[in-house]
Amino acid sequence: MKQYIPPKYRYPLFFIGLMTMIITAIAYKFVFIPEVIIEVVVIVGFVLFVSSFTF
Amino acid sequence: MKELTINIFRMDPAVDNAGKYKKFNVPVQEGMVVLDAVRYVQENIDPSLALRWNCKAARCGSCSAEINGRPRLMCKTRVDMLEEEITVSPIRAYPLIKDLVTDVSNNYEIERRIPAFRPKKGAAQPFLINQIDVTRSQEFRRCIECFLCQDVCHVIREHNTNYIGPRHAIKVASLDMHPMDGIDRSPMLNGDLGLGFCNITKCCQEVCPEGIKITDNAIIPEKERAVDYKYDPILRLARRLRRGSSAK
Amino acid sequence: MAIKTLLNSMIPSELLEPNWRLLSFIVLLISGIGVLMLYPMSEFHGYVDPFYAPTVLVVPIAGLFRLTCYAYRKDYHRHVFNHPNACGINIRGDSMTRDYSGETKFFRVENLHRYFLYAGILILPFFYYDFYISLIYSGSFVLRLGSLLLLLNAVALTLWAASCHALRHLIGGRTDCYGCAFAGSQRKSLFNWQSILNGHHEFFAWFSLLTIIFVDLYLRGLAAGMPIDLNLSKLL
Amino acid sequence: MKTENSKVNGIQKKYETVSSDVLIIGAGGAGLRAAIEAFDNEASVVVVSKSLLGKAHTVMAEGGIAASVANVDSKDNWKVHFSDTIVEGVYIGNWRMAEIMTKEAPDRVYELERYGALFDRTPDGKIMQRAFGAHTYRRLCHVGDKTGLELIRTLEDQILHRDVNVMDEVFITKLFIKNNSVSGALGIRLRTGEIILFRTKTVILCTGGAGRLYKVTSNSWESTGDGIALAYNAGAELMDMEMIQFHPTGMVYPPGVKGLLVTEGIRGEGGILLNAKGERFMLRYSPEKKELDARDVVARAIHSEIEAGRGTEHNAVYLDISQKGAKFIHQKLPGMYSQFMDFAGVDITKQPMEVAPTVHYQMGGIRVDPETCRTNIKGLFAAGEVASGLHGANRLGGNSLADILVFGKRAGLAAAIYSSKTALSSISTEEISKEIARINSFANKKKGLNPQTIIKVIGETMSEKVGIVRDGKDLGLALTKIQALRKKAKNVGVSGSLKFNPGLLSCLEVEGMLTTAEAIIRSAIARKESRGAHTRKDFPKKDPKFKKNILSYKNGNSMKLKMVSVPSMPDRLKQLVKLEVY
Repeated sequence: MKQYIPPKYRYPLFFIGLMTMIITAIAYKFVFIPEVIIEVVVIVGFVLFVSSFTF
Repeated sequence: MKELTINIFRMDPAVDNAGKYKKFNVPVQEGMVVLDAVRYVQENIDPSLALRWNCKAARCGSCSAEINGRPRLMCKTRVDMLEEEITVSPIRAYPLIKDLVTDVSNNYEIERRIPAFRPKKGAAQPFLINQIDVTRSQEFRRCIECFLCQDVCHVIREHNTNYIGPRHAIKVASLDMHPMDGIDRSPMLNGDLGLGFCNITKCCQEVCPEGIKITDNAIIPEKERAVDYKYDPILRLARRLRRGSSAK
Repeated sequence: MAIKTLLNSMIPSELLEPNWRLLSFIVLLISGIGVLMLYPMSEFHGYVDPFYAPTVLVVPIAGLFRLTCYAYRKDYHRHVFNHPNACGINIRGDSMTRDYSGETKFFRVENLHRYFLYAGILILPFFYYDFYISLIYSGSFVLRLGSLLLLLNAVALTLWAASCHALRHLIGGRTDCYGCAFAGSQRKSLFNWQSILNGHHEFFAWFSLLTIIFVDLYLRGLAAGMPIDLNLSKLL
Repeated sequence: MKTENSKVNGIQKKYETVSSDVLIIGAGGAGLRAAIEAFDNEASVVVVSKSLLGKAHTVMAEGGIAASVANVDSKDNWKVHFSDTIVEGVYIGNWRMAEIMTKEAPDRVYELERYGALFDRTPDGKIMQRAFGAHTYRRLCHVGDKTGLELIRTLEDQILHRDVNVMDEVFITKLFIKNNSVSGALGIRLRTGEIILFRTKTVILCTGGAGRLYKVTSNSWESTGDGIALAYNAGAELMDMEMIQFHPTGMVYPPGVKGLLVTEGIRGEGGILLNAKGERFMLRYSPEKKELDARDVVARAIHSEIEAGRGTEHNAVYLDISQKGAKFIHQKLPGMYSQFMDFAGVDITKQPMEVAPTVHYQMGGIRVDPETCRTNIKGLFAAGEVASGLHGANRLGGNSLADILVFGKRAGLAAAIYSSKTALSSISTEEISKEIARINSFANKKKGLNPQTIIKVIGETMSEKVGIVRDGKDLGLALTKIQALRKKAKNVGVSGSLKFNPGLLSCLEVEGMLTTAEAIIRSAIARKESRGAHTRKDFPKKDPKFKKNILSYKNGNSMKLKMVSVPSMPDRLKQLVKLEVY
């Protein structure tokens, strides 16, 4: 498959994607954040995570 | 006439301290491959340009080079697939002889160390072999020894280990998977021949001009065979028990 | 002194190098597990979260199955350790000055992949069981979108496990002469068939990771009250 | 190995000396097989080759090894194979060579299998055989379409596990002859530019053919006829040099791959030939066998169509297999599909291919003794494409691989035996110095003539005037042209040192190419008939007067020709072969 993302950015995307979701989750436990924002941020994180795939 | 620009690596280690890229302009023909361009330079502009090529049909594996930073066969790389400016370097994993030619002779030394085919004891001759048993080994016998996989392999290129490299790993696999072969080379491959240094990053498989699945079909199966005799505790125990009972 | 040599032969330089990729990866793993613990969510309206099938305690086993998988090995040796990051000669991030031990020292544990495969195969039926449970949880048969997603996840995991290189070796990778073996041609066709799956192992590996995280998020979304479930039985 | 000095133009020049019983020039199938045999018979062996070990032109062989092992067609035996070989060689082939080859080929195939080659199999586990043009039965033992590669790899493996001194990328410039026997050779190691003197009791020439004399050829870079020129200059006799096989189907477009082989398998699987008007012209030339007639017939038919103006814009005809459907093509001809896709961007499952004849093989070469491959010079042997006699006027597909294995082995054995009975002879330092001076004279020449300009003209002359259909007048013109080039070739030279200098190598090759070309043209002029691969427009018929072999040899500074009659077959063999008709 043609790779559109330069290889050196794959891991950073993978990391940022998953970490975004995790940090949001942790933050939600301790700080009040509107649910809509949580949802949007998690979706963004998920998309970043998927975009790092190599297959 | 349309022209292309090609940068060719020039260096004679006996004379120069460092190599440099020399720029040439070459008229473009339809369907031109990089080898055509380099040969044009060699034949018409500078006959002393050192270059290896034989068949020009991707069958002999002589014209290996790094084209725009990627190991490829010059005779199989069409110029219209590349960007306007082409850069050709020798395969740098090997000591440079001159310009685009490197010394690949240590590959023959490695092949001397791999035990040759020896028929199983008691195999009737001529051999009777099922067609289903030849296909696996035959895949590796397509290898044209262009050594692009050796060149791209970071273990060979950047690290000093005893690993023999993908080309020779598939040589071992092609002998091991020969249905009439009587030697198991996987302990040797995993030991002295350094297969453990391969971390299956699959660059060899990506650059193979013959499309041989080097990692999936040769290296990983050989690694699994090494697991059988070395890392699998249950199999080791089973072997010890069997040996113990047969000793009685 | 002896201990030092022993450690030297066991601990690869890859783990000792100052490498932000490795450190961040460890942080990611730990915090990931932490979050799963922080928000336990074993069941919602008959849906069992795939991370908890059958129990969250198997997550480390599944994790090790993934970490020793040949497909992920390629990816973390490339993208975490940069050995090499890419095949291109100029962009690979590997160099002669870096020490390297490949899969010789600590990483020999990767050779235990087949045991994690055995464990993984034992866990697989639970995913199908959870799919079944989700169908009948209301007392009668109801097909909802979530059930389909659970099934998708189970199938993805099955394909990933079925295309495994260690399984390929067990099926027939170790056999050189099928003509000499019992039921040779049948076993060879099984091997060929598995080899086709095996060709897509990397895809299945990543796709199954994607589905398991997606289904987990989806179920958490449901639990948080997002209106994203559909009763497909009613539509039909 | 030791280093000696010689004085060249007052300057001390160093050279290495390598001594051996047997020196094998060429590391193709014949050379490697000879090396194995000579080594196993207790000779010390040195193999030199112009390119890297394992890259020889043998790797290009696709079809298979013709051997009557009768695994598929049980009626097959050496007698049928013998008859096919003699008839297809139009009765000027050497009967004894054909007998030896057909009898021993099965053993060589099984031996190759014991060495580790892995052939395709029949359903009952024996070696698979495929049909090929003009073979009565299915006879070609094969490994997909990579038989030559498997053969080379297998022999290479055997060589590497024996104590054989392989010196690759060494070009031999001269053979030293003393009292009509071999005393050594001088070569240059391309990698370093060092000069090497080989002291040896015997030399086996396995240098292959001379396809690169032509502009359009399926041959590798190495096939420049070096061995033929070496032997000729040493005083050996050449035979049947006019017999050049044209393969009917070579690629035409794009220009970079012009001449590249399109396998006979395409026609075997049902491909049809069409001219630019879309007419299936083989129906006119060969109503019975159509596209699957012998190579010379199909090649001539394509040639006539193009000559008559019914060719395509690239002077070719169409070969179409698209009617067979994509699935069939992907399964049976994957190599050809990717060859056309990669190089020409032509999808052969949808479009026709453009093809035209291409130079493929040289039947003629050094005249050898059938039993031992010995030439008329003591200690000089030849095997493989560089030798002549076996194929007569036309070669059967698959016989070339059988040839190199059978006669490679015989040459190796004979050389080992001969060398055990002889001692190394000395080589005069004067001769060595003269040759070293000659090599050096080409290098570091700022105003030298680029050798490629001459090679280009040789290619054009040979392709245009000594092609498939020849004509007395054209051949005369070609000879004049070659002789003129010979004068011009004295000025060739390149800049740069001796070290890996392809230009220098071309300088060294040019003279040999001219010699080989001259032998081809002179023999073609002398054969005033059309027989097998040799077709004369002015003598379109076969002529009993010319049931002869044409020898060419060096006499002083000029080339002499001699007609000798074909050795007559003993009665036991005569009855196997149908009578020749005129």
